[in-house]
Amino acid sequence: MLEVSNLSVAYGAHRAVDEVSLMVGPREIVVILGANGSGKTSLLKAIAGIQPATPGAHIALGGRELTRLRADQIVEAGLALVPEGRGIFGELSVEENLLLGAFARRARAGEAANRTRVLALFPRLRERMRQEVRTMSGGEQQMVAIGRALMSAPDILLLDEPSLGLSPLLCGELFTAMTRIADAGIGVLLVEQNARRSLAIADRGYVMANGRVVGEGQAVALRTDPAVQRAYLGVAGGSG
Amino acid sequence: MASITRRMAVALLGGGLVAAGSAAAQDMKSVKIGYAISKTGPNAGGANVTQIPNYQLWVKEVNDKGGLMLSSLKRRVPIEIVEYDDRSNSEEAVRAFERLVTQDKVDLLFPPWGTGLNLAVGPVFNKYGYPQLAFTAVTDRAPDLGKRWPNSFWLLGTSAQYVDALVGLLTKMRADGKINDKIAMVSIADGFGIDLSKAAREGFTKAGFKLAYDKSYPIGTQDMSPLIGEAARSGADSFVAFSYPPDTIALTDQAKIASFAPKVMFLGVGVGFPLYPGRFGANTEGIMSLGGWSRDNKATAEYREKHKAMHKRDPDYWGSQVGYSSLQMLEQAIERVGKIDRPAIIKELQTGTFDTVLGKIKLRDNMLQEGYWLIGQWQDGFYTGVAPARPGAAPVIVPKPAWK
Amino acid sequence: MLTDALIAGLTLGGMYALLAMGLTLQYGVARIMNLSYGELLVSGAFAAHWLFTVAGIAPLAALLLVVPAAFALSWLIYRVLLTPLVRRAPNREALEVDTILATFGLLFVVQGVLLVMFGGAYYSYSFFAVPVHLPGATVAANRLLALGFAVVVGALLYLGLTRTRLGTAIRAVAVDPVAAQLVAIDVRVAAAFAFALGGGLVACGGVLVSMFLTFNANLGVVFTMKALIVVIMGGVGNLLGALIAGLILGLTETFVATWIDPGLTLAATYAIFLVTLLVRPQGLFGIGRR
Amino acid sequence: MSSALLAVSGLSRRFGGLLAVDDVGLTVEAGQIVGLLGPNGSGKTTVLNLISGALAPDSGSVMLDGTPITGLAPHRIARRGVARTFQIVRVLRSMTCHENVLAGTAFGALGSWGPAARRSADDLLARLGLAGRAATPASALTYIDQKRLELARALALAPRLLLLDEWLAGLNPTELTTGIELVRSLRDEGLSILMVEHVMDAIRSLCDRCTVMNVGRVIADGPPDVVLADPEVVRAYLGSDDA
Amino acid sequence: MTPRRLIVSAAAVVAVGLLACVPLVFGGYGLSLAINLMSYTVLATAWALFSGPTRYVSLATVAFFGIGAYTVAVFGEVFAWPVVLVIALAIGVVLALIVGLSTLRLSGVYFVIFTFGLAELVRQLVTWYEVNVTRTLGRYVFIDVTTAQIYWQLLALAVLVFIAGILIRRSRLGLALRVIGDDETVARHVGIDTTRAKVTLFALSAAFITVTGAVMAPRWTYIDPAIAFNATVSFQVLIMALLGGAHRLYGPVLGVVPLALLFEVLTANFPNHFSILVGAAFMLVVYAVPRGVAGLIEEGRGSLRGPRRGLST
Repeated sequence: MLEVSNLSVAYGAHRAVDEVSLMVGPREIVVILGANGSGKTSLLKAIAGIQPATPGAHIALGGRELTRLRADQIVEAGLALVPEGRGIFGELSVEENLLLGAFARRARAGEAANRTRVLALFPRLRERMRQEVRTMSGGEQQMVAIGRALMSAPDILLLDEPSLGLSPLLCGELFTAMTRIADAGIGVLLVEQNARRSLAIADRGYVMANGRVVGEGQAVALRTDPAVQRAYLGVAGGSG
Repeated sequence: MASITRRMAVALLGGGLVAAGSAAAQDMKSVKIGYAISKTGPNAGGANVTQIPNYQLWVKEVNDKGGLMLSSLKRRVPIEIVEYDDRSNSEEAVRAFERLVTQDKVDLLFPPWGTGLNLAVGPVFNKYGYPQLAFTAVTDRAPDLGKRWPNSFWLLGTSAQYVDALVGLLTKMRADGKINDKIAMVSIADGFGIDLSKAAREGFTKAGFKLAYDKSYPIGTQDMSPLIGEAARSGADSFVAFSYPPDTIALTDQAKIASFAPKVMFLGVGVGFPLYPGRFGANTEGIMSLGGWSRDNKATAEYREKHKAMHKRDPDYWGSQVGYSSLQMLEQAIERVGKIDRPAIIKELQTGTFDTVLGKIKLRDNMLQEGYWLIGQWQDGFYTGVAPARPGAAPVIVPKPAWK
Repeated sequence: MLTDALIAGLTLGGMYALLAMGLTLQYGVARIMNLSYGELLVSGAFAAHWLFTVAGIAPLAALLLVVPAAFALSWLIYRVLLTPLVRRAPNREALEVDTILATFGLLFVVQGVLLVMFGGAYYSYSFFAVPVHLPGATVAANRLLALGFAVVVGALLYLGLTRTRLGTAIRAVAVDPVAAQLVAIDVRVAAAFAFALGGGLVACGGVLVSMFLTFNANLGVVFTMKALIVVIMGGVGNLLGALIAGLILGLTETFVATWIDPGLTLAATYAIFLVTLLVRPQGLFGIGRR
Repeated sequence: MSSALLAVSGLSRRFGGLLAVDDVGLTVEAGQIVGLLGPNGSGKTTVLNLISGALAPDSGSVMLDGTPITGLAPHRIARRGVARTFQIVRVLRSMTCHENVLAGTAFGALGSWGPAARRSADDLLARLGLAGRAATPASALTYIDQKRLELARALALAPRLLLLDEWLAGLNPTELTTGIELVRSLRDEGLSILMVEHVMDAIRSLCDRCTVMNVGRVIADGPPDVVLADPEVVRAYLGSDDA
Repeated sequence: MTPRRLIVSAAAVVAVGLLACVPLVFGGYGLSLAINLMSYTVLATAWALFSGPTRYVSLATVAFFGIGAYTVAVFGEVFAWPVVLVIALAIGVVLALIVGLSTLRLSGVYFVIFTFGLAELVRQLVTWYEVNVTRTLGRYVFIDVTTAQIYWQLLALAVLVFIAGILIRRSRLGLALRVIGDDETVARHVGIDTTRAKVTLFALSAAFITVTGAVMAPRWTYIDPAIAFNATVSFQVLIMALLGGAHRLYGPVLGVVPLALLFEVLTANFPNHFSILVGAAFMLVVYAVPRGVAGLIEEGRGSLRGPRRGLST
């Protein structure tokens, strides 16, 4: 269970994230909706420790305080981030990326099992183990990124716009995979532009604007909320 | 009264200046001597062996006596030193010497290290009329320079002098049937190596030698094996290298490794450095180079002891004694003049005869013409002079003994 | 004559490779463009000289003292001097410029200390300078030893970096330091370790070359430049690349010296380097960045 | 189709062993919006790079209004009236918004300089909703504003053909609506547009025609509703449930 | 002309007038120091003319400087002085064009090392030519140019380099270079002929550097490749320009003056610890003045537009 309270991120005088509180339980998929520049990415980065939060924030994972920890210690504590742009090691092979995913000491014991699980989730990685990641397509890279994060045996997985730039086909596969990840007992915190699809798989959601949480609720409720519909689900509602 | 001649005016002015000068001289507390030298940069290696230790030794000795005896003051005046680092850079050197003259107002200057820098600062010495006793510069222009800048003295002479001596030695060995007429020559691609190899090329050819191998190599060459290999394959009995210290050592090393033992092995700067016998010990036997010492010269031996006592290492066998002698000449010239009168000191240096560790010295055309060794050879742990032929010259050992 | 040149070229190239491996770690992994690199090499050479002439410790035994000391010193340099720069740099280019400037300052400091301690004079001693007769050529044992070290150290490091998790982690830091944190790698420690390892390697090179090269306190820059050329030719961060680039340079130098003109050896080195850069700007085995 | 503004035929480009673009042909008629679709890695961005001159083709030809521009340097192609945006937004970060747009005005087809150029740069900023940001450094803009600025810079070249590489990606539905309107208005002014896009809503509502690529080859070409119903396109790209 | 611009122009004219009087007031060492400051001002400003906006860090400074000096060594006693300068200029520009056309597609550290290699290559080739063809290494330059004349020539060069800088900054070329500095790909796609822009600037910058080398040469009497192609010149220019701030035309001067004076004070007072002190001072500068002196001034004025050291993106 991830609990965040009173989290702010400031760039100079500008507050990108303003006293945000949220929580993610095990097996839960939580989506954060919001316009570009509303602070979603900064929020994830701050939780993962690669962006300093202003003093006063509280981030706890399963009761353990993460606030003062370095990014690598946070991974060790059980929280993994798949950052915007994937953050994979393009010049290393798939195999090496997955190997590094299990660099955390917590991940060593269950490494083999995790690996089996990741390859079951993304079977097409199996045939690409020796390939350099940067030569792979965007969708495959996203699989490597998520797979690598899962190798650290996280309790909570943070995903920043995983569907960005993916074709509709791959996008579908990706959202299916997220459901299966949550089913395996991992809490998923997701930032997505594709509100329709993400609300379809999510349990709960938060809505952010100008760095603040301006709304939250069950995914079902958000889907039918007129304000959310207008802002995030679009009026040109047709689908393929 | 309108007819004061120009000469009179000059005389009056001059008198005034002299009067002002001597008033200052009366309360002269020290003789200020300045120099800028390469403490850092590529020249530092040479400057640190041949030049700086001599400056320090001489200044200490003079000051231990109470200073320079200035008869005009009827007392000894101690020497005060101002030193800078020219960082092996011509522009730095020029500015440092300008600073010494116009800011520090030094009474005398010591020269910097090397041919290039001595030439670079030549105009400054000349403009302000300071004697320049260059003893680490070898240039074919030395005779012209002495005329152009009469205040400058070029004590190591010209490359032709060294080459003539070497050719003389080799010609005699060939006549005695000790070596064949092939020579393998390598030279460093720098002023020193090129000047000498150019002169040598002419000299050898004129004397009927064949240059079986003749190449130059750049400064910073770290591997001498191709050079030594080619020289060995050339079939020459004589190997001549106009090299700098690191290459001299590398060449020796490589020759030893490759078991290349030419009958005559002549190498460049560094053979006379104290680290050379330290490194090669008995293997130095028979190796020839520039410079040289007299085994039976007491003054030299004494100088050597003093140098060793002060610096914990030997002086080098080429420039060091010339350098120390030049300082002795300067000392004697000043004391004969009796005051810091630079034109008079220059005049005395040009014409006087001086008693130095090299023996009695008299300069001709601002150059040291005789009285020092051009070619030396390691013989029994001592780097002894073998040419020119003058009293004390040891017979040359040919062939060079095999490597041990 | 061919084998002669070949073997001479290989030993020279081995020395170049040995000199460059530390830098490829420091620049490729720790992202520090270390201009004071050559000074550390010369310090290693002085240390070996001092230990040999004063304390009578043979250079190979000296390695056991000098390399750990250099490792520790480099670690300290990284943590004290370079970490602030790493921390404040907004991107790789800015860090490159800052570290070039800072290590340029460090270069002068180290050189100055060496000058105060040893003066500007040349130093040289003889150790293991015995001829080894190989078929077709004779080489100095100490040079052969340097080649051997280059090959062994290069191979060990290569295996370590590619076959172990720790090594892969170090390479990951080189590829993307931010992402490396996200897989629980303590980037500060990993970078410091790579930098220090580079320092240890260069000191090892210094000890080995001191057996056959004449050196003084001012010689560092020469080695830095040679190492840089090898590193860039081989591809930044690529150990095997450094080994091969070193050997290519060594062979070029001896071949040019033997068959063309010794006066053109350095020109040939630079020409090959420049041509490599023009044809493959990322180096022989580098991966294009940006 | 000699009347086409852009006519690409037989275009191929190889990277090492990989044939990234394989005998691709497509056309953009004057005043049309053409969508270039396909799975990731199918070679769409490479096609844009080959048209804009960022890469030179191994074979094939690119004709702009009847004149070959194949393999010309990018700046020459830009001056002939082809402007582009980038998949990952690229603004000139250390320069102001005004200077960003001025860079387009100064070196584009018109190549104007001086007060007139400065005025037209300001006009373009205003048009894209960045009126008050002229003196703001581009790096201080939000993502969406950077996308706007990038488009303003491209328009400053006074192009005849505009290449948009996922310009609408990453926008939320509201922003998307605005974006679609903007692109439509550009077409209505006579600009021809070739756009690489994954946002199906945009494709349906904007495109006059679509070209779909897979593994470097064109697999379908025609009006959007026809192409998007093509079984091969559905199999390779859309997937069966685009819920 | 706005009043402010008028005042600045008038101040510039007065400053140049005062600087022109330096040789009349100071002799010997003072003039030497002024020459040092002035030559590095021209070199660093010319360096930043190209490297500032494009962010290509060049270490080829001494290649051009040395060529200038060597041209004087070869032709100094053959032709009249202005002719010699023109020859030097021509050689410098031709080399810059060749180098520029072949190398400007390299980026980052690769360009840095390439340019360093270039300087060494030129030096090695000149050496080899002299050794094997002319068979003399080291040439004597006895030209009747007084120190004051050298100073005035440098001052004229400094004025020219500043005028060139101002004109470029206001021109389309100036904008092109800044675009290139930010993002070269974008530059190409907005219609900038990046190669031409870079090569033009590189050649212009090289022209100033070459002529500076030629003007300085008569000060040394004797020139050999080691003297003419002394790599420390390249480093010193780089450091001075970066310390001052290469993103501003006036930036490099702000680095030249304090650093040259610092070197002078240290070398005069601590000849045996010069290296240590210079190195320490240097590192202090890196840590304490991260955006160059020009950056400090901008901070003082409250504007933060310049990038760090004018080189980072």
